[in-house]
Amino acid sequence: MSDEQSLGALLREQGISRRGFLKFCGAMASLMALPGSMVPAIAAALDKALRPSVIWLSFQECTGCTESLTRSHSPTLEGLILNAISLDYHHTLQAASGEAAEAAREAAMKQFFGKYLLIVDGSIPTKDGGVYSTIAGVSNLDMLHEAAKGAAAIVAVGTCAAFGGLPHANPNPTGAVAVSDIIRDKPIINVSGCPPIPVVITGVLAHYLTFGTLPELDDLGRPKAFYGESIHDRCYRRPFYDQGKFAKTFDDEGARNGWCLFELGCKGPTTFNACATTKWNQGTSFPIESGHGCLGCSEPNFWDAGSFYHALSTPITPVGRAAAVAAAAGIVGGAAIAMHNRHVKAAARSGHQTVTVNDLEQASGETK
Amino acid sequence: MNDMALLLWARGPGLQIALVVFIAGMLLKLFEIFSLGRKKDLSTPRPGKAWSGLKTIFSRSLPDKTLLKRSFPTYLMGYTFHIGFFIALLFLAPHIELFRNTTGLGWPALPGALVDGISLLTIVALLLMLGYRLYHPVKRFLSTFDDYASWALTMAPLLSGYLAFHHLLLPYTQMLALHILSVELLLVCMPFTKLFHTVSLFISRWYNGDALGHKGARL
Amino acid sequence: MTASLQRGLNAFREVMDAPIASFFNSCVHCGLCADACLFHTETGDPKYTPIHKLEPLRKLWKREYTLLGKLAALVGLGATVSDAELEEWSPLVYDSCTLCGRCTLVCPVGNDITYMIRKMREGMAASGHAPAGLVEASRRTIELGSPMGIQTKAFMAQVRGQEEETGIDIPVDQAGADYLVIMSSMEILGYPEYLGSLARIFKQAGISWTVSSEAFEATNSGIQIGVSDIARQIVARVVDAAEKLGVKYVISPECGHAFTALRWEGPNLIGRPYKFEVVHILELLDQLRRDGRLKTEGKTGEALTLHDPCQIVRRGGIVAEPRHLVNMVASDFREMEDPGMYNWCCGGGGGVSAITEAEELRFKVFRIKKRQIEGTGAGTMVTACANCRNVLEEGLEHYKMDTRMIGITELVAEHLKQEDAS
Amino acid sequence: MSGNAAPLLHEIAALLDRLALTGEGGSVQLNGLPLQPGDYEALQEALGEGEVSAEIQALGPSLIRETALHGVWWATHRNALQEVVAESIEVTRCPALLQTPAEDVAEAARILRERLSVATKGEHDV
Repeated sequence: MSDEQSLGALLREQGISRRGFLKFCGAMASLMALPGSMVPAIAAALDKALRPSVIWLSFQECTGCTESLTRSHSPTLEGLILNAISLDYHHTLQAASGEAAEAAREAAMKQFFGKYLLIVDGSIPTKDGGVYSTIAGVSNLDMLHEAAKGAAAIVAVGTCAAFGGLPHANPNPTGAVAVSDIIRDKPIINVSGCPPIPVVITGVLAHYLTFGTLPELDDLGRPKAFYGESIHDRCYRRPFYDQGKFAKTFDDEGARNGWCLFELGCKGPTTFNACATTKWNQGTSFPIESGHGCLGCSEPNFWDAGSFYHALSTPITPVGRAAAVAAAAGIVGGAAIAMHNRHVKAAARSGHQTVTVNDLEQASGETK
Repeated sequence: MNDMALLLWARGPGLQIALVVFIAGMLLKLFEIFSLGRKKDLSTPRPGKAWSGLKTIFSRSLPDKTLLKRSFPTYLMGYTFHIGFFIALLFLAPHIELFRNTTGLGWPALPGALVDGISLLTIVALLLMLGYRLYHPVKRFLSTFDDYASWALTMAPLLSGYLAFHHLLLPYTQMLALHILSVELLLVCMPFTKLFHTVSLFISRWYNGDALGHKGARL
Repeated sequence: MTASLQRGLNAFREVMDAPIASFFNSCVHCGLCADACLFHTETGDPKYTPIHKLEPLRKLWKREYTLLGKLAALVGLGATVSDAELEEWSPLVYDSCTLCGRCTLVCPVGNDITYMIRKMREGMAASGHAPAGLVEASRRTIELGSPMGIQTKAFMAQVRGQEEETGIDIPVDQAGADYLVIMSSMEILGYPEYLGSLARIFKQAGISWTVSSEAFEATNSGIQIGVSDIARQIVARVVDAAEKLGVKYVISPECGHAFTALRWEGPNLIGRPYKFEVVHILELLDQLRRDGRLKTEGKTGEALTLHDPCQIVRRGGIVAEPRHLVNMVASDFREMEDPGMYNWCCGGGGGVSAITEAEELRFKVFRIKKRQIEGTGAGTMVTACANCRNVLEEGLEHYKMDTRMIGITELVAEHLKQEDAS
Repeated sequence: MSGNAAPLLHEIAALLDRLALTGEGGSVQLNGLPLQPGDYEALQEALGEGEVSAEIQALGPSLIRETALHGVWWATHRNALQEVVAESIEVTRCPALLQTPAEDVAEAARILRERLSVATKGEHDV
């Protein structure tokens, strides 16, 4: 339950020193690509910030996003800030609480109406009235509508919530859509990725806490600080791309030399995310560093973007059949026009009137 | 439609449509030409004509030595554009990957920076070609809508490709989608504009060389 | 639509073939053909751009033989070809094109523009848009036997004159001879010494030859005006006479388009190969030289240059032969700029010399020849085409130049070894 | 090696100039840059080992070392699991994190007084 205690006081209650807090703010600033000179201002603002109420709804999802966020506990900054803020309801984490949890959600929604942050992971099935995913007998669709009403802002965590993700992939049997397809009248921040980078979620929350506003967003509703540059732009293998050095298979000389994975289907050039700089597993590495191309998981429709292992410049659907159909059409159409042309020419030939010298003069006389 | 959806359309249905129009159109044009036939030449050929048509296909790629000086700008821009265009088309890694994916044939790429420089040169050459077309009395006199449309259709992929490569003007995903779409437009229009010369010039050179070779004329 | 226009458009449809369709498809409007055409380089007028001269033919092709053109025509787009347009184009297709083939040689996409002009003239003539000069020449050829109105009697007079001049008998209508000599009207009228020179050379070489009292005229106005029906009639005279006499060879004279007409177009006009072979006099003379049957003595020290006739060199493949012959008898042979296959036309080929209205333009474009000649510093110019020679002489006179003209056969005959020739 | 070490060193040189002239330095966040192991080594080699090295225990250890170039500090922040959470090069006369926050000074005085009063009370009690 939230109260009017400031964030700084809360943290100190938990034994976090001011230096520790400053260190945390420095890390946050670096994460949000803010200049180091802003750290004292961030610290001052966060120190005084009031604990907000946060409600987390999980819809049609795989729990990967929650796993990403909670796979380690209090010692991490992400864990810290989540603990510091008021997570009043998290469906997955509180599953065992049953009716009590639902009651907590409703209480928080009532108490902090207009002020709470709504975090959503998972897509929302809309087909057949939304029957394909329900919680406590309430469809995701209805629950989202209800919870969104009193939200100050919505954070769509993960590609499913942000863009529809895997459930949205062709043929999309449940009619799954993104949060932004349903809620139009609330600020929505898309934190895409499958899963999203945990510190990015924290960073967005930190920004909201620090400045009381939403961070600057790109045209897909993603915070620019994290999604402003493509994986390709920030990739340490980029020089090999520029030199034209490519791994052709996953175990060839080029792959061992760490050459560019473009030809193996890396979607880095069209994928905007912070993986290449923030990295995963506490800064250990990111997929490309592990030798696998980027799948483009933080972009819309990434499941329908053709093979993960075919280069970005290739067709996403086979062209052989289209080519064959076209060739057949060309031959049929060509034969038709050929017949026509031969007919016209044959008619001209049979219509030939022998030209005599008298014709030349007569003809000249006619027109002059 | 967001950028990614546009890109996926370009890489999927867009490409399919473009290829169908392109292949069907090209075949149709070939039928259109060859159906008019050509009478067998009954005059006795001079010896050694067998390869003259084929030879001309290659030899006509060289400039005429008496015109080289007189028409130097035309040759300079023409060669720069054509050579540059084909290097950019055939030796940029992503393009090769496209050919490998669709035809199974692949070859080594040139360094991106080199192709980049050549592309820029090609764009400059194409711009100068437009300027020269507007300035030169004969070219201006001959030019029709087709000439200017073909120029624009050729410039679009070059320019969008260059801008995409350098992440200029528009987000990369969007520019890449525009680049692919511009190529598709080029493919769709190729059979029905003067861009068809890319294919018919081989036929024309063959006929010309064959006729001249028949007479024993030098090619 | 008038009957003549209908006939003309029908001719356009008839001549259209795969090469022409391909050529029209290939043109990228680069304008290089203009730089290769003396009518453009000397006037600077873009309307003389070779490919532009074909515009009506292209229009008809597009409208009647292409899918797009047909679709456009269905919705009322794309103009038809009118009499007024053909009239406007007549000076472009006739007066300002000598069929020299330079444009064909330089076109980067390989368009044989010359071939297309030749074909286009079929429709132009059939629709009544051929120039009066060429119509008259054709009429004279058909009705009198020669474009200049020379009849058998006049020809025989020249034969007798040359017999007297050389003291050598010239065989007439001799069946079974190896070679049949025919001449262009220009030679019969203006340069009869060609025949005398041949008589001397053939005597030295011991060649069995004859002239025909029926077919002595090589000039084919039908080719120039672009009426295959007439051209066929004219070429058939030579073919009939040659096959009747049973000769092995017919010698095409020093005349460019006569060679084209007889050697390349003839079999296609009559629809079958000949029973004889056609050789150009230059080919025969060079053959005799190689075989040692042509013996000359002494070389002129005079500075000589050579004008290459387009149809013989660029569109006839005879480039080295005249040079061998000239070098045989001259010690100071100077090539012009752009020699051989790159030569510039005299300005009067392809029938242009017969078009009165084209005279002013012809003198204008002669300036390129003038520059070429002056560039060599030679006082004498050799050529192998009586029409070129006549046009060049007129040009030289117009520009008050004192360059002397001579035919190659004559030049060679002047240096024949004396003891054999006596 | 991506070749990003050299431009970084130029940036550090510019920050040093500014520090000398205005007293205000700056910092470069290393974990936001596409650096490879080779680049790190090149950087470390170019900067060298300095005289000062400090370790802070707050939310995990932080190691702050001055490099051989005075005024250039290398800071590595770790969490309790020893994982690197941030790494930066600070161009300053003394990194902010080493300085005691003003509030902590006031609080320290208060705590000390409290302890003193407890001790005094105890003495009286004894």
